[in-house]
Amino acid sequence: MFSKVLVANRGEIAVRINQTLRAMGLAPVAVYSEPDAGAPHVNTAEQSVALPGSTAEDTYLNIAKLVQAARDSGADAIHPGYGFLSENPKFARACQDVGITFIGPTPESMALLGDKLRSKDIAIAAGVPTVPSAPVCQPGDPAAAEFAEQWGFPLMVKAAAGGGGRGMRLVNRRQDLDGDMEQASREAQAAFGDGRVFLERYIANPRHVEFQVLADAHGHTIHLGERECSVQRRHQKIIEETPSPALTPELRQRMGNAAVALARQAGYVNAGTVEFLLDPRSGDFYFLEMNARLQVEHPVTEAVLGLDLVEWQLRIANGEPLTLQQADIAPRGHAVECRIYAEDPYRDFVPSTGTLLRWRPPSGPGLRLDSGVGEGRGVSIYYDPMLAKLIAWAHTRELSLRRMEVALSQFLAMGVITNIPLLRAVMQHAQFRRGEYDTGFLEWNPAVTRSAASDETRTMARALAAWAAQQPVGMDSRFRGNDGVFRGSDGQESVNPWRSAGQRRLP
Amino acid sequence: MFSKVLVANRGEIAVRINQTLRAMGLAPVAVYSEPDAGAPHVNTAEQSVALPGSTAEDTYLNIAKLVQAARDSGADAIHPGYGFLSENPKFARACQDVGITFIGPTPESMALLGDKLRSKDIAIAAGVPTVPSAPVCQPGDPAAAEFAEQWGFPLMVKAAAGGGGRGMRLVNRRQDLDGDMEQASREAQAAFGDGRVFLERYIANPRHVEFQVLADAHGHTIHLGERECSVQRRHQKIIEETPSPALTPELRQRMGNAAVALARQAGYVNAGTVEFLLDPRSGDFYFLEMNARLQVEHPVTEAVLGLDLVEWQLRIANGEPLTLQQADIAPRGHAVECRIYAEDPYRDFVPSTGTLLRWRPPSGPGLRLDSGVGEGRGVSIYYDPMLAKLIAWAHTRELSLRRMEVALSQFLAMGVITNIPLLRAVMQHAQFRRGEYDTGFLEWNPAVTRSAASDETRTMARALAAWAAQQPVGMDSRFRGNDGVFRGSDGQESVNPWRSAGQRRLP
Amino acid sequence: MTANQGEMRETYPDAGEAYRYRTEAAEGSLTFQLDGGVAEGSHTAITLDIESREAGEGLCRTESGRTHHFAWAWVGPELHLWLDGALHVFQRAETRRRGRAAGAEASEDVLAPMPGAVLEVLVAEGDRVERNQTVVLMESMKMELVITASRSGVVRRVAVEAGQQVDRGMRLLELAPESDAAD
Amino acid sequence: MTANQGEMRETYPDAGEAYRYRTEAAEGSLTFQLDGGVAEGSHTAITLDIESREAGEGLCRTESGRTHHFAWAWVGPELHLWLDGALHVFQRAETRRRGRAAGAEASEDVLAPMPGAVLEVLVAEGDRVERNQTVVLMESMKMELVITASRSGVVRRVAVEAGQQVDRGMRLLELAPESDAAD
Repeated sequence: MFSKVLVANRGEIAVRINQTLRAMGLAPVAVYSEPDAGAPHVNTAEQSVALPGSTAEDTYLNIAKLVQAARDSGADAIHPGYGFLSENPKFARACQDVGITFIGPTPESMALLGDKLRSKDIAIAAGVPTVPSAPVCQPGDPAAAEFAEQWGFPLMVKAAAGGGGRGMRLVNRRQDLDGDMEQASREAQAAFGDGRVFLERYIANPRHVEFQVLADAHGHTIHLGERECSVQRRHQKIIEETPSPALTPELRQRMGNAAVALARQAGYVNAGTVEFLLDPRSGDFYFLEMNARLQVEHPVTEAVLGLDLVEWQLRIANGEPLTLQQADIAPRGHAVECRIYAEDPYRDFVPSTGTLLRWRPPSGPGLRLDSGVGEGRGVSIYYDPMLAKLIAWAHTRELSLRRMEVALSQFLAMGVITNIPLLRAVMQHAQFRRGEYDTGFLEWNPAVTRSAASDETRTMARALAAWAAQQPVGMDSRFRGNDGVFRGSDGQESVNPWRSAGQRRLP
Repeated sequence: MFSKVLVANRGEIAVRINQTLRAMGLAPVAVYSEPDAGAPHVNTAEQSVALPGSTAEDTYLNIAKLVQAARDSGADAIHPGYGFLSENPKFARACQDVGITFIGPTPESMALLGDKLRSKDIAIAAGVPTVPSAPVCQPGDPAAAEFAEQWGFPLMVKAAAGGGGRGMRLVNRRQDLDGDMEQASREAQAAFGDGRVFLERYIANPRHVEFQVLADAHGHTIHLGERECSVQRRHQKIIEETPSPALTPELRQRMGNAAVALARQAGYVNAGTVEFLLDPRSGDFYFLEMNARLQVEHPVTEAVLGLDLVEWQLRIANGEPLTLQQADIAPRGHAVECRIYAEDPYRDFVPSTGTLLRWRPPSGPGLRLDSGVGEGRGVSIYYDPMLAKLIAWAHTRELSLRRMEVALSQFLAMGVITNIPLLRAVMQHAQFRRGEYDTGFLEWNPAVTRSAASDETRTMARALAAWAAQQPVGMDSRFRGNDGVFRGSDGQESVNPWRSAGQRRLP
Repeated sequence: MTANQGEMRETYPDAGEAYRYRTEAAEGSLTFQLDGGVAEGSHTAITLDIESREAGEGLCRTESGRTHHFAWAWVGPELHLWLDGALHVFQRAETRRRGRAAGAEASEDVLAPMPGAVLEVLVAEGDRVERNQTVVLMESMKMELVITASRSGVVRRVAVEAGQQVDRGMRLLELAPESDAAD
Repeated sequence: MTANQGEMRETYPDAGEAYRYRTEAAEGSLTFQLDGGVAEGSHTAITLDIESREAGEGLCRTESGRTHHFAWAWVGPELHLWLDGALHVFQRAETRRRGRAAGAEASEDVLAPMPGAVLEVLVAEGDRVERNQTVVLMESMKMELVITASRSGVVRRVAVEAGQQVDRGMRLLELAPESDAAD
């Protein structure tokens, strides 16, 4: 096994990887940008390397700096987490070149699966259903018109090198086809340096169901069941659960087999996720893409299976055989994950920055928190606004949703605006509770993105605000001796300019 | 099902019961003493009733006040937690008398099992091995001398009404027998109002292994596997784990069957725990006592079985049948629990009081925290000094112990002295890691109760203390706007008497 | 018994009109009463028991016994109140009015509506701009933001440049006061 | 480069002798050097990078790159330092000496060694007590504590009564100064 692993990431996923590394007796090495000095992902590492700079480009996306940091710190492996360079074949290759193990698939697999068209070819070769599409074509191509003729509108134009919604457009009318293709191509060129686009049939209001796959270097591949990720805002998942309320055992088996067949066909090694669109009406499913990395929502799979996916990533990268058999995969209970974002759910999900004046997450039976922040830390504009993930497990779906809802109502976060009230509203929503939802959930239910405070609650809030506005701005007890006397740094008493904020009852 | 349940307890167990009640859609009602105003167990309830007074006697042990609080708040059931009145038949009967369901066994079962001699008779009737003993006898009784003759010294003198080590004495020499019996009888009279004592064979260095039992009101009784609780200080458990490293599958089955037989013999209903002493050399086990309540260490059982014991307590108290069969009980992985106490592990476990200036528990995969405190709260002299319980789960014992050890090293608690370094030292101890330990573990390994800081760590601590002593005593960011300017309660800028404690690098 | 009164305004989650209120406090209990018809809603009064020992955190109980956990903090002139998992933001009405009055007399700023990076500044100092004219392009969280002028006027100052990271509320441009423009 | 020096004493987990030290700080790096042979141990110097943004919390890195999380807080005159899960308590040596010098001149207190309840006070004001004589019985966490006089003398004041709850360090009795007793 490796002895020291550099985690080329930040935030909750770096903390989470550190936890597993330390539990396995491996030393995690953190890297960090200037705004991340003293961040939880550094505190939980055993060693750390500062990366000069603040932007992602200068730090967590800088291959040369990361490889140098790994060499300087003596790391023999690199875990990329998700996002940043996790699916960048150049990074994986740069690690290989200096003899450092990249915890993930081969650069070749990554390049293959990162190309939407080539990955589609693999799916077809593996006998996995894909969304009908036209090959790469130019605006004005007869192939494009022919495809539109066959499948009708609306249809999708997508970037071959795509991802994250860039270079992707919904074409509603025939007369928009050429213009939309041109625009998508320009966007794709700008984003990926590759302007190739293709057309695809549009699946209206699908559900997003994905299968976790594990494959070792000895040809053994299994799946770990599905995750449903249909509650999304701006094409980004915010709530995930397993098992999916949309699958029958028969459908689960077919989709799982398809995921394994596809991973085998791609020669895939390590942990990966095969994403499908599911048409809940027909029960048809279509291959969407395969993510060649650890997924944000992997903890729900861990919760029902009692596995540590990062541990398996490390073992597989170390050449160990995957000792789990498909028959061993027996999920227990139900798990749901909520992504806690610093963003305003009532203002179009605008990111919020500031200082976390309070950060008191809930805890208790069935709850797991993966957090990348702490009280007193700043939330900057530089990186993704996800602060933490809360995972609730219970033996039934109903109980896991209620556990989550209770925990969200107890999640004390102040200083930035968070999406916690939105997540809570979803947990309480009758459609969601019944499991009847698709990727359009937030659009179908705009009330969820409006504040739902009752008149009584508003009056209570006003009363408490009136009360709080009369309180002295206190000093934190941690700067006060237990006797209530304020002391300067020399331990001597000092004048307290505010009244004590300690024991007090109304006035 | 009930609609409102009063939780007649405080601290972590009350919070934990609140969590389950709310997840089940039942309204928890908290009670609280004066020092507990605003405590987490009140914050997490939906309704609350203040109990005038500070001492346990005036509040959480006051049957009349508790029953009145339940009636006033409209609660239809009471959950007693553990400790306080949880095994007091009078309390259970007082609830019954006013038509409030007591979540636990009948008063009759409690009275029966609370009597050490009667519970021993039940064990014998159920065919469960017990420690050989003499019947209740007076100092100077021929029966006492005869028993001593038969079994030799050392032997134990115990109070019939006993518990918690009171009225219990180890008799080392024949000439001490009468004196020790007299002293134990006096103690027992003072503590329980019942001076009856008896003699028992002394089992040297046993392991403490207990079985969780569930029984419904329809005659169906099962066990949920064992917990090993051999790491104790002053006869109080501090670390518990399941499965026990001391049990073979065969022994587990025999002990589990014995636990179920005993519970059946006692006509026991609800969740209970049958405690055994296990002689690790001979493999013999002996019934110790049955605890007629939820146990502090129940979360390790929940972790490996994926059950919620409080949920089952409620269902059983509601008359529902226990739908689990013995064959369903299939533990997965390994779980360990550490009790976090406000006490000094290096000074004879003296309790520590003060204000929790920092309380930043670790979180992440496989971790559960049941906490009854929060940052800024006081830890008073009035109640038990247990602050929280940390539970680590993993698929192997080795990994769960390492997860626990890592989490303990990240557990930031300041303001009171805690036993966290001791717990960490046990997790690192080779004997404990091998699973070779008994109730004498701390006595055999006094080094664990001494600070183990290396010279390098001490020098680092000194350097950081020198650095910290030069820092200004800062003001907490929560009283500062995000622009770094201090403001008074009217939102206007005010003079900051200390330099900002915000962004700063070494001078 | 301590009586008090004030005027506040909610700014989050829903921005509301200013309202006046009166409070009476005695023996751990607070009675709050909306004073004047400025605030909507059917509940205009409430009585709460309030307990608070930690700085910035407390618990209140309604007359029916229901218990609510709350916390508060000042963020600049804003009073952030957390109640049962949701955030409510208030300002003293005076504060807000003062800010406004000052703004009307001085030049007008074009502010960043969210944190992000400036992609392009489309105007220069001294340029005349029309209402709704695009003046700055920003990128934030993979979205492009088009910042337009809220009124016609003359650009007095450009405060940012392309590539710069900006926080929410940061000034991008300054428009000369109306009076200047009119001159 | 900023140079500094001081004198401290560890009081927890192991109470140690006072030691003098020098520090030099520059560019985020601190060099610490024990100054004089008063402190035991083979490591007498260390250089650390220190980063601290939150009040009372930070991270340090040794020259080998190892990273350590730390936090600190003043608890009365004690500096509590949390380092990788363990607590270390320090006092400025001056503080401690001052306290001691003052104590020696005044009367001597018998203090509660831990929090708990007073069971019985076995002496009265004016009583003459001998060294090691039991003066108070306390109960704490189910244990009985026997409090004895640390020297012979006369009880000047009894500060507690049976049944009273006391905190650690609270005065139980006051013995008259030695000089008084000798008179």
